Amino acid sequence: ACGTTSTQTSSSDTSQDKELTKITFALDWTPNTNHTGLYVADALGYFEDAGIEVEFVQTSSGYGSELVGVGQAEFGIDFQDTMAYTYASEDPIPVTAIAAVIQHNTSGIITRADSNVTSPKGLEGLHYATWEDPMEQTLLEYCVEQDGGVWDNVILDPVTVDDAVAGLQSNIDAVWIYYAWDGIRAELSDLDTNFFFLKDYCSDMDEYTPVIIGNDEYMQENPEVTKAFVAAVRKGYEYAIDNPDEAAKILCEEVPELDEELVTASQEWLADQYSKDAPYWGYIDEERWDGVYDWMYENKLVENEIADGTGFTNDYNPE
Amino acid sequence: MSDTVLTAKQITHSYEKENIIEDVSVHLKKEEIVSLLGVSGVGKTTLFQILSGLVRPDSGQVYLHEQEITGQAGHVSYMLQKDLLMPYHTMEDNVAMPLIIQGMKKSEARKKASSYFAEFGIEGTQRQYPSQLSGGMRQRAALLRTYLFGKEVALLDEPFSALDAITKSEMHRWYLEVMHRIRLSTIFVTHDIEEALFLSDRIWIMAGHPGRIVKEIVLPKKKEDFLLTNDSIEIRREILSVL
Amino acid sequence: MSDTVLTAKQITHSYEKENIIEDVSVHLKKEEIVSLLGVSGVGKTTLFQILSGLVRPDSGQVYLHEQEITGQAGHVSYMLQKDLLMPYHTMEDNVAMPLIIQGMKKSEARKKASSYFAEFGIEGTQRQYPSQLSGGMRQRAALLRTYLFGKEVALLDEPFSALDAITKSEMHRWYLEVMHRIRLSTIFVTHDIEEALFLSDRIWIMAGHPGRIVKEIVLPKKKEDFLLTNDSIEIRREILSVL
Amino acid sequence: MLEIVPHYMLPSPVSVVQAFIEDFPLLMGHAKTTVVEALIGLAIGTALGFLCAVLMNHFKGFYKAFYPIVVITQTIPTVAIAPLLILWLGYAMAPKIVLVIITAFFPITIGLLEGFASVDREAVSLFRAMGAKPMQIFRYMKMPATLGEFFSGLRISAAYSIVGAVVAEWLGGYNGLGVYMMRVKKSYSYDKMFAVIVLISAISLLLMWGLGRVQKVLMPWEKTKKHEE
Amino acid sequence: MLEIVPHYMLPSPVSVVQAFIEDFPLLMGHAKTTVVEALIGLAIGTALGFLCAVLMNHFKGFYKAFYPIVVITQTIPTVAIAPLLILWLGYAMAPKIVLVIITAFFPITIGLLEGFASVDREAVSLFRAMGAKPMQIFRYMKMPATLGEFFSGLRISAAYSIVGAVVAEWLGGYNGLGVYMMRVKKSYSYDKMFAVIVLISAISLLLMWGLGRVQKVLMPWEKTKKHEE
Ligand SMILES: Nc1ncnc2c1ncn2[C@@H]1O[C@H](COP(=O)(O)OP(=O)(O)OP(=O)(O)O)[C@@H](O)[C@H]1O
Ligand SMILES: Nc1ncnc2c1ncn2[C@@H]1O[C@H](COP(=O)(O)OP(=O)(O)OP(=O)(O)O)[C@@H](O)[C@H]1O
Ligand SMILES: O=C([O-])O
Ligand SMILES: [Mg+2]
Ligand SMILES: [Mg+2]
Repeated sequence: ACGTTSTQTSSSDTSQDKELTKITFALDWTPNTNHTGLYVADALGYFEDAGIEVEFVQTSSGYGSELVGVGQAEFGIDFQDTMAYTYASEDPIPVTAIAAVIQHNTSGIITRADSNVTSPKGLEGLHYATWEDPMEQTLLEYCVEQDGGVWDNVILDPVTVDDAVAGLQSNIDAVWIYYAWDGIRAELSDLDTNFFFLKDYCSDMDEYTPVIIGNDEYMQENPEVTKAFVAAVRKGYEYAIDNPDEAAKILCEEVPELDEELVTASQEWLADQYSKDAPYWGYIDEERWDGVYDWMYENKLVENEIADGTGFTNDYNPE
Repeated sequence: MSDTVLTAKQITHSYEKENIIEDVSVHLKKEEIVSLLGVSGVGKTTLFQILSGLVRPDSGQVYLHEQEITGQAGHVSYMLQKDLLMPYHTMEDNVAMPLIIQGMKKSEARKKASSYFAEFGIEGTQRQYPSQLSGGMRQRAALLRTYLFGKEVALLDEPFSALDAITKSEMHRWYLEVMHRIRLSTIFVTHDIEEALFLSDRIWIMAGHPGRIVKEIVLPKKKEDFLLTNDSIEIRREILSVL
Repeated sequence: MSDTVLTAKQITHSYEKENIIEDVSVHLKKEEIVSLLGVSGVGKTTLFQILSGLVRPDSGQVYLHEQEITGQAGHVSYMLQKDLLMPYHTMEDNVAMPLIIQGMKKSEARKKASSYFAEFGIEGTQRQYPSQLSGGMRQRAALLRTYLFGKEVALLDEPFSALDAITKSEMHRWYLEVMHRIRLSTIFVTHDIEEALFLSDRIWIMAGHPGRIVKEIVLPKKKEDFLLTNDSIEIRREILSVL
Repeated sequence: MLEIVPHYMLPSPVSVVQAFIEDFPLLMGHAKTTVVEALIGLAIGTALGFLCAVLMNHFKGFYKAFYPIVVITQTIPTVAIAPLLILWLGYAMAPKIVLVIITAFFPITIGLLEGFASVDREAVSLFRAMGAKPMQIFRYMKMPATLGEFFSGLRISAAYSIVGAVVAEWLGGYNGLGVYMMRVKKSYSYDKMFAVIVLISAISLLLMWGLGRVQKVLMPWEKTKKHEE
Repeated sequence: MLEIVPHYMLPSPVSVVQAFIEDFPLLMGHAKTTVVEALIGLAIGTALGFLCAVLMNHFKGFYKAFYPIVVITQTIPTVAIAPLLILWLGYAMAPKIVLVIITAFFPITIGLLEGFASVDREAVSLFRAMGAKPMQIFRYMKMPATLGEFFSGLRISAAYSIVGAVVAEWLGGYNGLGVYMMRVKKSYSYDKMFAVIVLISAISLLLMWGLGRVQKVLMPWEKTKKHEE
């Protein structure tokens, strides 16, 4: 069970009389350890200290940009690759990434241990569960071929696998997952599995996923709130980096439906990943960001070229 | 103002391009009872549907006094050939329906309707549903409901056909009494010549295909023992010969 | 083997804890016509439902010859008080239904049913739906359907009530002719004493509350002009006094 | 390798019961949101379905214009309108209620239309002869005659209402059984997942049972029908 | 800031038509899959719903045992059974058809049950008097008397069938309008998204229209009813 123990929730009882700025934050899906910093910032009063009151809203996947774009949420979570489609369109959704939650793409391919897969080439002859996304297939193809394999030898099964551990025990051999959640979960299960990170086979295509986005108009009109918000979030993630166990407890307390064992283990692993190789948490490297979009254009995933510098800013999250 | 309450002028009507009744012109006088005789399928019910305004005739007009009511329902009391009690209303509500429709408060309408149940031999069935009653009881309830329409003209399509001799003559007596008291004018369909002779002032005989009023018989005013007179035997013969 | 075809022994039945008919014992002989008279609501239809096996009586038994059929439907031809023509079948199919039920091929059943339509004055309505017919035509169709049940006993609940004098006497003649030809035995409910006198061999009078058979009248065998004899006037008086 | 249900996806009944007991307060909190959404949606959907059917039955032009629209509302997948609903109505109960309304009104409208169409024409004649206005014919004849079809539509709507609210909650929100369900599913807590499914079914059955009772009360004449066989 | 629909989410009709024309062969290919799934699912669902209703109407015990199960099938969210269905049936049409069946059978069962329950008891008496066996009573009386309710249930099922197949396709699959829809949605192609929604509605309307025709043919007696007013 998750979140039965009690930790301090609010460290701050200052400024009771101050009007708090209300903000809605659209999560990309159900709350998980990608969001820990946000919940920590809320629970430990970092937002309140910054004069902000945040309401987290759980959404179905794929609405991040839309919900933030239309202004139903001021901030939210989306992914660099999916945002490319709107930036490449004639009438882009007015959202911009303002902080990277995790520096590197922590996704990869999980297989049963008895398949003896250690790299993308190993997928040849295996059944891979595809959700039939052009980006997904193109990137995986790229990795397989970079690794010296032949993409056509990978058998594509068009199925959305909600549970990789379950999927690997059916006629599926390989599933694309996020290591921090599904990978850790697989480690906790009885099933022996192998896993490799995709970014290790496409160093020129290490996308930011997930990122925090904001509504352009709102941010322009409220730069101070935005900065204060990002700063509080950053403080929350920094806390999670330093105190993974405590952070896991906080997340579990805020979202009692979650499985504590999974959260704790996931948090332990993610602590080192949030700001790995970056000068500070949330930093977005311009070259890497633009490189991803260039790569997507070259691989015909988007119809129009996306100008350099599109879609992100570090302005609200300065050094 | 004449004493004619209901007038039909040159009514012709067809179903599926076949004329059912043709050129029917009749009038009904105040406090008169006219019976309509005719073989099955000749068009009696069709004529009633036109007189009641439920069906607009292909041609011809219907007048209530001087007011044209062709194709306008709701001006006369009409008892249809089927009892048509609603299975989802209690007997009381079924009978009280015309009062409720006219805007009387439900509780009051029920009370009024209920007060006639004994006279109609259906006392105690107020809270029952129609499916729990016998055929004759249902017919009496339908007659009572028609009475509660409260119009000055009543069209009754075989109102007593499901009743035994005793119940029927009770209903006859009640009807004649009410007729005079409330100055009601009536046309009714019957297959019972005795009933026609006993109740009516005039008899219309409908025959032919398409149906027309082929004969009108005016009966003598006073009817005490009339049914046993030679006159009446003559009339019976006449009716049967026309039919 | 006796010539009794249908026997009811000490039938008692109640609705809602109230006895409707009590201790009714009757028997019907081969080729006999018995009419059942009684005031509205006395329990005639209830008795028929029991005799036909549709309703199982609270107590008592029904036998067809020596076979007990209490509560078993399907052994006798039964014409219910309502015509109950199905609105979703054509007239032809409605009438042919008993033949279809007995397993006759649909086309054959239709042909056979259809061949009687003229005799019943409903020729040409084969492909129409019941809602397009007059009340009397529907009743005749229901009678024809009952005839096509083809059982040796027929129970007819007011079979001629919606018919005019002419049509009625045509149907009477047809019925008597058929009766003798196919050796049918019949009980029928009527409110028309003349009809009872004309058609029946015996008359049962049901009266009281709960209803019982309070009187049985055996009519003289030959009926030519019987209705005009003094005998018959005597019987009429007797019936009315009992009712 | 293929079992009927893989053991790792099929928690034991004991663990489901345990999960239910353990999370009981949490479940009840979420259930309250969902039930409120479902009931409000069902109530408004019923009223709307009723209104649609009455208007469509009464005005031929309205029928022709409205029938396709009514069908189209049922053929647009939720995900397609969800972002717009959230855009217009936010993340609280409103968009979920709207989705339940869209689900609920349709079976009611169709059921009632069929009922109205099959009303006995002769009964209509009788009421017209009484001088009844259309509203009175409706109230005293068409409506009671159609109650059966109405309840059959309402049964269908009611069966969909709770799960409709749950699915709507997946679109986004703060609480509700749908939010709970997604979370425990993502946490791979199959015992809790089963517990919430059982709860959803139980609430739905309760609702259906309640409807049955209401129908019995509103249609007392059905009791008096003799039962065949 | 809040427009009714943000311009970037609302493609112009012209671009929707363009998207439709451009992707026409692709759309037709996907549509074929979806229509086949929907029609097979609807056909089997109808048969199953029919069977359920007949059995439930005929055997009291079956009714009591089956009614809750029938309701429960409607209250389990698709996502909860989807993984199992895919596990058992693979990614081709089978699991989608099963999901359409689950959706389709319910309104039919409920509609028919209501119809059977409201059958005229005296008509049953007449048929029993003729010596009709239960199957004959069913065939010659209950069924035609209940056709109206049957079609009202079938209308509801049909309206759900196409979109039901579309939603089922989101679970995964090689083709079908649901697969197409997810793809264009992911790439924020609102013009294509609208084009496919319009197509889904159009197919559904066509199906409903066809049903109306079939009903007219199967219920010829309805034509002869005199119209009031
Ligand atoms: N289903 C039922 N439930 C309750 N009471 C009933 C039911 N059917 C008949 N009765 C009652 O039984 C009594 C006899 O009814 P029945 O129909 O047998 O009369 P009947 O002699 O045929 O009358 P009629 O000449 O009017 O047709 C009536 O008082 C009626 O109210
Ligand atoms: N709705 C209809 N559609 C087609 N034909 C009809 C319709 N209603 C009545 N008819 C036909 O009109 C003719 C006259 O019918 P109507 O009901 O007026 O006869 P009736 O004189 O009342 O007979 P009965 O004494 O049998 O009640 C019949 O031939 C009947 O078939
Ligand atoms: O796009 C990914 O979900 O990795
Ligand atoms: Mg008539
Ligand atoms: Mg009777």
